[in-house]
Amino acid sequence: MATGEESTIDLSRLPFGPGDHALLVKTLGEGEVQAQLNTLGATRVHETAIAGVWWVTHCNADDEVMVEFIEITRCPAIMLTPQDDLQEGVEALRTRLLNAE
Amino acid sequence: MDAMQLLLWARGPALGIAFAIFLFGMLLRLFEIYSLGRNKDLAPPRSHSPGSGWRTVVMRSFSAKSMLKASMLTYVTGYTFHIGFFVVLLFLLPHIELIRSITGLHWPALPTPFIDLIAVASIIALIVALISRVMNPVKRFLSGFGDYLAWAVTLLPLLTGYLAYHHLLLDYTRMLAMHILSVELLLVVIPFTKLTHMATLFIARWYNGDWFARKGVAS
Amino acid sequence: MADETLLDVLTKRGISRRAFLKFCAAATSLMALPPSMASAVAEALMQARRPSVIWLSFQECTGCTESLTRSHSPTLESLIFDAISLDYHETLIAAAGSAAEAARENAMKEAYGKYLLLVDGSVSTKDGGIYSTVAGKTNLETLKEAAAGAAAIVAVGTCSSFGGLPHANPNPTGAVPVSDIIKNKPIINVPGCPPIPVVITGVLTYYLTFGTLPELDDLGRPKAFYGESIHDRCYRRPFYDQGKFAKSFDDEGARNGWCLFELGCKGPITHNACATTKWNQGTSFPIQSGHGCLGCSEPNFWDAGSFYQALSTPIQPVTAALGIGVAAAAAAGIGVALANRSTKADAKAHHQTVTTNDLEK
Amino acid sequence: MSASLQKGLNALREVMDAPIASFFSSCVHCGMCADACLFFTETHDPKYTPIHKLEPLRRLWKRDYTLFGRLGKLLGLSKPLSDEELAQWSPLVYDSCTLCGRCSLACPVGNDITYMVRKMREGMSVAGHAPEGMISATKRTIEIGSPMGVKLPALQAQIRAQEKETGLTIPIDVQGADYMAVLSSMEIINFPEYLGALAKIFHKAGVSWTLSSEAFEATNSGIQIGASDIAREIVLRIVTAAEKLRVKHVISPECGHAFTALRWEGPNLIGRPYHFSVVHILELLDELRSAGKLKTVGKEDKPLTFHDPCQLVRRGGVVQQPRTLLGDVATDFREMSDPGILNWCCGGGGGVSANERADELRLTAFKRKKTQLDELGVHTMVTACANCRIMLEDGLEHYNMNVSVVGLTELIANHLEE
Repeated sequence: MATGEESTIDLSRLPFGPGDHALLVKTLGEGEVQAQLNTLGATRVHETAIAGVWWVTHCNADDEVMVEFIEITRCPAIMLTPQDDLQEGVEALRTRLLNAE
Repeated sequence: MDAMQLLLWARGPALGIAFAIFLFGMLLRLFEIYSLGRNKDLAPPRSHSPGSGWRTVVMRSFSAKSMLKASMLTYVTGYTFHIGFFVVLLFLLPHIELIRSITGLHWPALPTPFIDLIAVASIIALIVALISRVMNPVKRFLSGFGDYLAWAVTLLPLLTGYLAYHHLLLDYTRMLAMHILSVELLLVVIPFTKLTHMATLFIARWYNGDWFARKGVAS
Repeated sequence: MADETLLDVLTKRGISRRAFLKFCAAATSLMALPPSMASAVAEALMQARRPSVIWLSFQECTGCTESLTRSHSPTLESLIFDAISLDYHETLIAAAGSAAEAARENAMKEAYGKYLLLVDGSVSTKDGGIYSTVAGKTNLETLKEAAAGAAAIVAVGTCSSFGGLPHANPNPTGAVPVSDIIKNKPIINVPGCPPIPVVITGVLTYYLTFGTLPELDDLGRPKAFYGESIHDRCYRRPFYDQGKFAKSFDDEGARNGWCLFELGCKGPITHNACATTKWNQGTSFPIQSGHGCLGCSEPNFWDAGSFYQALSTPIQPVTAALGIGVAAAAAAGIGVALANRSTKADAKAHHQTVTTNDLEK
Repeated sequence: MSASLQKGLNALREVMDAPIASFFSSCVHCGMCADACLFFTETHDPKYTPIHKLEPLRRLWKRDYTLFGRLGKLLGLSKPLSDEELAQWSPLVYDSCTLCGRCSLACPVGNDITYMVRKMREGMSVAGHAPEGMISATKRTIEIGSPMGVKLPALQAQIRAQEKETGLTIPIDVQGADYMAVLSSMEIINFPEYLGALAKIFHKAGVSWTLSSEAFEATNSGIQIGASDIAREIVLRIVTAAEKLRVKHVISPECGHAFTALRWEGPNLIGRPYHFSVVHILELLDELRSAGKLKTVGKEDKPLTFHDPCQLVRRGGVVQQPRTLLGDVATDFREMSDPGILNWCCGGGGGVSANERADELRLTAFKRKKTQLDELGVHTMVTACANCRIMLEDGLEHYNMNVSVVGLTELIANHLEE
């Protein structure tokens, strides 16, 4: 908290026994925010009931879970708009507005 | 010789060799003992006697009070080590499985943390016994290379077993190999040191008990 | 094709930066690296060259190939799969016969010194390796030839890593692992029978990303996946520690998920990632399904005693040895018994009745 | 004068048997036999550790009777026993061992160390390493008939004296009597009252008994020195005389090793069971008492204790009888610490009393008995072995303790109903 340091836990590295995973999901619960990214298959992000504890699930094209992370952060990096996309965004907006009418 | 090969050798041929030498040495000693025979006792034994050879075989493990007082440390370390050693050997599940695979006999195991505690007590008893063997004038006077060798080969299995169970010092595969090899070393050394007592003491106690019993004394 | 960087491939496919970030995060997890390494992975992936890969199959059962290919049909990894240019794989290649041979020659010539050589199956060496010959050329020659131009070799599966089933007693073909033949090339052993698919791709991704070998243990296995034993990461470990063991495969203990030590589990001496990475996308692994670990990622596991006998039991029955011991004891015993009796009889014979004169010198 | 190392080693090879082999295979050098032996507890000298006294015998067993010992001998890895070594071991095997048997009771692996010392003496004696005192005592017994040189006339004089004293006739050479009594020469010379006590008791109890002019000496220095052939000759005298008189029982007197020699070793020495039974005087008194033939009157009022003679109690099994008998004649009977079969030796048995070389060591060892007596604070110490009595009196005098020593049979006789 003090240093604002963020950390990520790779769930696929933990020796879950049967039922442990579901227990973790239940324990952390659901928060206010849910998001879905469609990049190389779906990526579902939601803030758990504990503020600052985010659950990020990357799936592939078949919606099979590839990897799951628990991120302790104000907002998972994957959600933020990449810096370079912003520049490209400006031109894209200008051209889109030009062709709007 | 990587850890796995060492373990496979220890669990395989080495175990056979060790058992063969152990059995050879112990049976040989039985031949050496019984080949000498014993004169029949012509003196009529007492008609009824509180003692017997078999009684002494069991009861000599328990000391008379005054003997206990006279050699308290020897008794306490002796009891702790021997009881500990046999509880660990006979009630830890992996050992029961080993015995089952050779003899077919098996019985319920005791909880592992309990065995672990007893192993520690047994190790401590052995270390105290060594200190006593070196410090006590009589024991030091009596002791030779054989005594210290017997002590070392007896301690090693307990120590390596403890380290293996707690995954200490070496990785488990190598430490388990060390544990099994140390047991094999013990087996091989037994017939050539005072460790033969594990079998011959029952013979000795029977003879001793029988003589005392014929005279009407329970020993 | 082989000199493009991975990023070129991705941008050509119109992959967004977020997609690339997702890809790096997944790759980091795949390589069993801590999530904090994701940025370093991204860094490396930027300029990672797409290595050419040649897959040679020798005395193998195609289990490893199946393990890698089938379970990862069109998924994220397939992207990685596409990222490497698999130039030669006997099973997957469309061509056959001399055309297939030509394809391999060509692949080797083109990326000579730079391609990654993947091998599954052990190599027969007895009688010059005649027992495993393809198109008139023994696997031994093929391996040496292919290894010469390889930048690094990945031995996929216990057969190529440690000799596996063909190497098991009595090993008629003189099967040996790759590391016994090739001494001058960096080799990564990825044992398992078969290895976990994710582990194979993880190792490939690592090499693809960083172009170097991951940290290896004394048996040449990546520590990221083989550093710890199954036992150390097994969720049933508390039961082992308490001494709660299943006695049969469907007794009360087994149903309660107790430790399978008594049923032959070799977890304690087996180094692999089954307990964490698990199989079939993290669904389960042998112990979780109620069966003991076979120790399939360790050398000579086929000869390490019954899969259903506890780890503490001897590999082969000791009854023969006991017999020898008893026989030898009987022979020596009778010998020394006779000697003892004669020594004692001799002493009795030399006994002169003792009188008071015999008490002083 | 033909003792030799060769004969000694041959004797040791001859006596080796399965028990000894099992004992040497079992000793774990735990030192507990030392804690049970008064020669160690009172000197704290490790060389008096009982099992150590058998080191030469162990080496001979190892070299001659084990496969690897024999191989070692062939390869010259082990040194043979030397005469110097046996000489060096003589004080350990004789002076510091009364064959009391306490170590055999203490040994956790059950080694009968006393048995082995007895066997080792078979070799030591013919190797010429028995103590001077014991050799001359043995010679006197063989040539004169008793270790103290007592001849028949001396016995007859004592008989007349005791007949005058008791007014009773002491039968001698009576054919077909039930019991034949034998005496230890110490009783004839030091404690003639024992003979009078017998006369009074047997007269009172109507026991038909006799002495034998051909065999009145009960002691057997043969078994103490460790020469079975000599022991056989000595015990055969009693057996022949008893079988000639056709008695039913022979009474072993108040003497420790005499009981062991006659009751337990005799049949094995002569190679056949006797045609009579051997009964210790205390066993007989106890039988008479329970048969109501031994009424006593009055009790000793001063506190007294009982010293258990090792050969009679621990090595003979006569444990309860002395207590029952003392119960009738004592009000304040106090058991010593470690009573009965765990008793501590008087320090003089097993031939040590005849071995002047051991006198100083014996008196040092007596401190164990002194400690027991000091704890108890008794006026009288009763015992049932003439040799013990002499050794106890000698010790008490040495440490000027005023405790009087009396024989149990004598004590009973003094309390007989008139």
